[in-house]
Amino acid sequence: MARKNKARTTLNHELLRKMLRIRRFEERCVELYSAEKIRGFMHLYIGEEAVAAGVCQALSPDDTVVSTYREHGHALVRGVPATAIMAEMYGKAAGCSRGRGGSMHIFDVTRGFYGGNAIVGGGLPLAVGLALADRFQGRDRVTVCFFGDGAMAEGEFHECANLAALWRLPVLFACENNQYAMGTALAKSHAMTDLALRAAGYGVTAWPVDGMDALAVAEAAARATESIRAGAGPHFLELRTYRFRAHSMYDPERYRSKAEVEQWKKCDPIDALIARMKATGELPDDDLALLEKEVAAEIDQAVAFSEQAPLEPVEDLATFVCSPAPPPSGTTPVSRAEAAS
Amino acid sequence: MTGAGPSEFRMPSLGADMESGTVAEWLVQPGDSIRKGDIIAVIDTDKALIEVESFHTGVVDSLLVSAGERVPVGTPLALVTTAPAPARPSTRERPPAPAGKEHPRPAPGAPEPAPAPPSPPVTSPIVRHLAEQRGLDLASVHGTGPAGRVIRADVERAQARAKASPLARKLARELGVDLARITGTGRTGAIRADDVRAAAVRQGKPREAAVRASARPAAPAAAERPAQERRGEAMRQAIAQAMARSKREIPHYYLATTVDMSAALAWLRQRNRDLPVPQRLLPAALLLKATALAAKEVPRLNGFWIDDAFVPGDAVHLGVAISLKGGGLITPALHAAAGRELGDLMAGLKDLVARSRAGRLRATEMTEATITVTNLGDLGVELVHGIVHPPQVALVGFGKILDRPWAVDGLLGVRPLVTVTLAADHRATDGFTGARFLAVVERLLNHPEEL
Amino acid sequence: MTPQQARELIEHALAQVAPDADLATLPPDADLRDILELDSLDFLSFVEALSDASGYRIEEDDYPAFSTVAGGAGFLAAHTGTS
Amino acid sequence: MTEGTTTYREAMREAIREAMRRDERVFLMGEDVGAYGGCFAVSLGLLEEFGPERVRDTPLSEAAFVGAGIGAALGGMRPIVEIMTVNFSLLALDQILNNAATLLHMSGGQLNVPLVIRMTTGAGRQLAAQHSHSLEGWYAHIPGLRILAPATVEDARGMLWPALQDPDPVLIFEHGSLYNMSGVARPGPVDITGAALRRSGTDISLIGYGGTMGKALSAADALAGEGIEADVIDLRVLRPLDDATIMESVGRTHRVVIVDEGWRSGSLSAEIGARIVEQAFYQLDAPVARVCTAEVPIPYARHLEEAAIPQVSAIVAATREVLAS
Repeated sequence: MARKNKARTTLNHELLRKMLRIRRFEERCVELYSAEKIRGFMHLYIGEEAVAAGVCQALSPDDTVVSTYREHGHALVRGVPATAIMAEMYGKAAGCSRGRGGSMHIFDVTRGFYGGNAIVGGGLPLAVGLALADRFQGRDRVTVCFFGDGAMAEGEFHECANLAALWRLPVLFACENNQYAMGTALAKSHAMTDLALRAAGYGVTAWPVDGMDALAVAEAAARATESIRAGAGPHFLELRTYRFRAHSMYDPERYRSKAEVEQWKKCDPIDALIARMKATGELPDDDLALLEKEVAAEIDQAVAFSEQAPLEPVEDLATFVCSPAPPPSGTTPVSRAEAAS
Repeated sequence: MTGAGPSEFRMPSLGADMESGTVAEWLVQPGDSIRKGDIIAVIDTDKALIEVESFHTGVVDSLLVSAGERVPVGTPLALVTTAPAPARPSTRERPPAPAGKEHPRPAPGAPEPAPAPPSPPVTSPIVRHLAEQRGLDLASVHGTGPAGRVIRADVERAQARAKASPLARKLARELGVDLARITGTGRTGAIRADDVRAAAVRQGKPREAAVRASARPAAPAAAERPAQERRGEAMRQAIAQAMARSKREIPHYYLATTVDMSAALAWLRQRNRDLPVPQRLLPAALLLKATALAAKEVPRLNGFWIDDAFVPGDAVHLGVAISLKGGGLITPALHAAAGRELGDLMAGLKDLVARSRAGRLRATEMTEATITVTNLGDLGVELVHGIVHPPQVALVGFGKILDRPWAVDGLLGVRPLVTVTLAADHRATDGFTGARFLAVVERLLNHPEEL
Repeated sequence: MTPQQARELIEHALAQVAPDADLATLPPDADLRDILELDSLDFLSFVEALSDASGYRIEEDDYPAFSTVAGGAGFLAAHTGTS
Repeated sequence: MTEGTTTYREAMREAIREAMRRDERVFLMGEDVGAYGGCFAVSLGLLEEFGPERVRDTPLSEAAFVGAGIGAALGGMRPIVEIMTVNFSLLALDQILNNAATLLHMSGGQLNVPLVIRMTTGAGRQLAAQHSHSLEGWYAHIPGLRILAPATVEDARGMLWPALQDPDPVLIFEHGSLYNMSGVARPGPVDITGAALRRSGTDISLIGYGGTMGKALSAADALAGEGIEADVIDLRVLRPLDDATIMESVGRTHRVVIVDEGWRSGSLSAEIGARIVEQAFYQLDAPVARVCTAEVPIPYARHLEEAAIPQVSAIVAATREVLAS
């Protein structure tokens, strides 16, 4: 009977599975961080899962993603194996970045996942450049760049919005407006808090979306990517969302009240979707249990894998600083320098 | 007190081929006052037991290498405090005495809070005393002890270090030159590489000495063989190296002249008759003196060929080839031979030979010859074709003094004759210079009263 | 002195200049300079030691007599009073 | 200009032209590289030949277009990004340091950034404090980058192609005083891994690069008149430094003067001096000397500017000082 249920997959099912994987994965991350298995900065996405799930629902496997330091969710839904992400956070050689990146620098070039950028706004120019390369090479591809509301204050956003619009590049600016740039509320750092409107000022098609509603996000992203593929240039989605947990593991959350968090938790995207699916009969209890079981198994396996995975040998410390292949050498000039004239 | 700092007494290089040596015997103990020139240790090189002298006046502070230990050239063997030697017992007690007890020496009138000033830098009384003794401001000394404490070694290091370039230091180590004995020509008195090379030249050490020595393959394991045998082999190696280099690098020319020794021998016989037996002169003394004076008169043959240039010797130090009873040959120097009385020279020769054979030569004698004399006459040899000892440029050979038919004023007579030969480096001089030299030797031997 | 006393003096002096030599087996008529490899300095030392020990000043002109042990012993015995 | 010779500017232009002809993936991007012909006229005429897609004018947004260059390199292109002058590169420092130099390592070897960034550097043209920096030494501090400083027409002509073949980011620093210099530039790549000995001597090693090379050689000429023969090393590659060539020279001369248009404190010359001490301490017969730019923002007035930056006379004086010390 379970088999039969599993086969009945709808868009809602896919979104739910994506969000649950992120949620359960990160919950395990908290546990592992507390057990000192994971170190460094770790930023959790819990509460914002609808954004990653919805936006990526609109992408084809060829499309590329540039992300931020809060990127576990993006990586998971773009197909980066949970084992590779977890092992990376364990600092193991089997991690997707061979233990050199950690939580903030998840990369998987085979899945078009270009990281994991821990400089606020730093990934935006890369997305523009990737889109430029697609233009040059005639590839029908969309590059999604995730960034937060904080990045909207950086110069790089404004330079990149202008450049992408100027060159009509196939970029989707996915602004995850979770209301806080670390601990600074949006209104405290932006004079004009309507982010979509500001993006529109650069000639970028832009609109706000309820980022706690996975289906709404998916629909908006589908519309935007379709338009981008049609040659309309860059699009901007302001995805209004909220992170339920602290900014990072070191954050005492002095900047917001518990009441505010509780208020937002009432809009939990996963709960909301489950409630809707149950209401429509789309999600029998058995299906949800099965889904949870599958997700737990995937995470258990990732943890087990990471636990036993070997460390990168210290002798290999300096690999991947420069490419192993020496640059092709030409003749060595020995001639006397010409006198400056 | 404004005395100079402590000096390291180092394993000297007693010849170009020496890489290491063994301290055979210490002739001083810590606390002994010594003067510059005092023999303070006996070093066993591969060639001989050599007495080495101190280059400093002061007090032996500590012996760093014990007798029987073999160490590389340049290794500090002892520390000598070169402050004016204070009157004190020759054996210094050195217990970890409580502050102020052992050395009750506050500066006169200085309101120094006794016994231990609490102000930094923190250090022990012994170290404070040492610093005072050497006129060092402790505050200027970098401490390497726990919590930055200034320890004894810091004080010693603070002044033991000459101002020298790294290259100069390396060269000095390789050439066995003591930096403390060199005056630097750098603008602020720094010792530079050329200063070390020049000093090495003064000591008769070729520039490439260290390079050659280190390039030489290691001798076979020698531990179980008698020291005498090892020394003999090592000496053979050293002679082989030096002579092969000479033949390889030095374009020799050879000159010979036969000298009538009748006047010299008659003069000698007369003189010896009037002298006590112990002061009796041998003909060799005359030959050496004549050689020394000739070298002084023709200075182009007295010195060294270094880096494609002739460097004159600062005086005539005659290297005297002395065969050792057990085989082998060394050529220690008779210092400043040109200026010495015949009797003094004779005594010097006897002393040198005796000490050579007893293995008790001094470092400077092993290294400072400016021209070499070899006299094989005792063995009946008539003519010596020598090989110049690099970096010297001339070697004078004497054969046996033999009665031979000799034409004098058109008449044949029997005269005692000696054949004097000169082997010389054609890079430094030409035959003309060599001929002048031999002519001077002949003239002097014909007028022994001038000797 | 007797030739025997002179001989002992000579052997004693030789022992100083050639400490390694086995003087007991030395033939009395062997050339000392050859067999003991004495050079002129050694010989001078030998003469010095002998002059000192015997109280007789050996002149250079006397040296030929001292080329052998026997010759030297005879010379000294002849030139010193027999007591 | 005589027959067969060309200028540094033309050599650089020819190198870009050749690269764009040989490889479709190569494009030039920067402020006013197109219609204007480049701030220093390096790209003059290239727009006409290759069109606005491949000779791409950008808005004044260094972070965006340098970062876009990095992204395009990730996307399979071989971009040449021109930054007008080194001072403007600071606006893109985030992209150069945090992305170009780190992506390969941070991704565990997944992401190569085959990007070339060219920029003008140096003082000497009365451009005052904001257009006269020599910050190549800063960039040479960063692992993951290759830093080139062509000092000759030949290097201006030959370094670009091998730089584009390098799978990692390469920064080329062109000293502004060199563009009009003429010389012979044979076509074909040159080595971009090592230093070059521009003159051979026995008494002193003069080490310089880029804009100081001509001065070092002039100083060597002047010193030769005094009987002092200088080894003159053109570093060419500021990262990774060619230690071997430096140490070989120091091993022969035992004395060093480093000429660096950067400010003395924390400069490339300091790094070289430290390496000499680390690797050739016992070859030194005198302290390592440096001729650097005075620690002032570069002033406008000619006499002040001249006083601020390394000059031939200062190199000669420093050499004499080293030989005397």
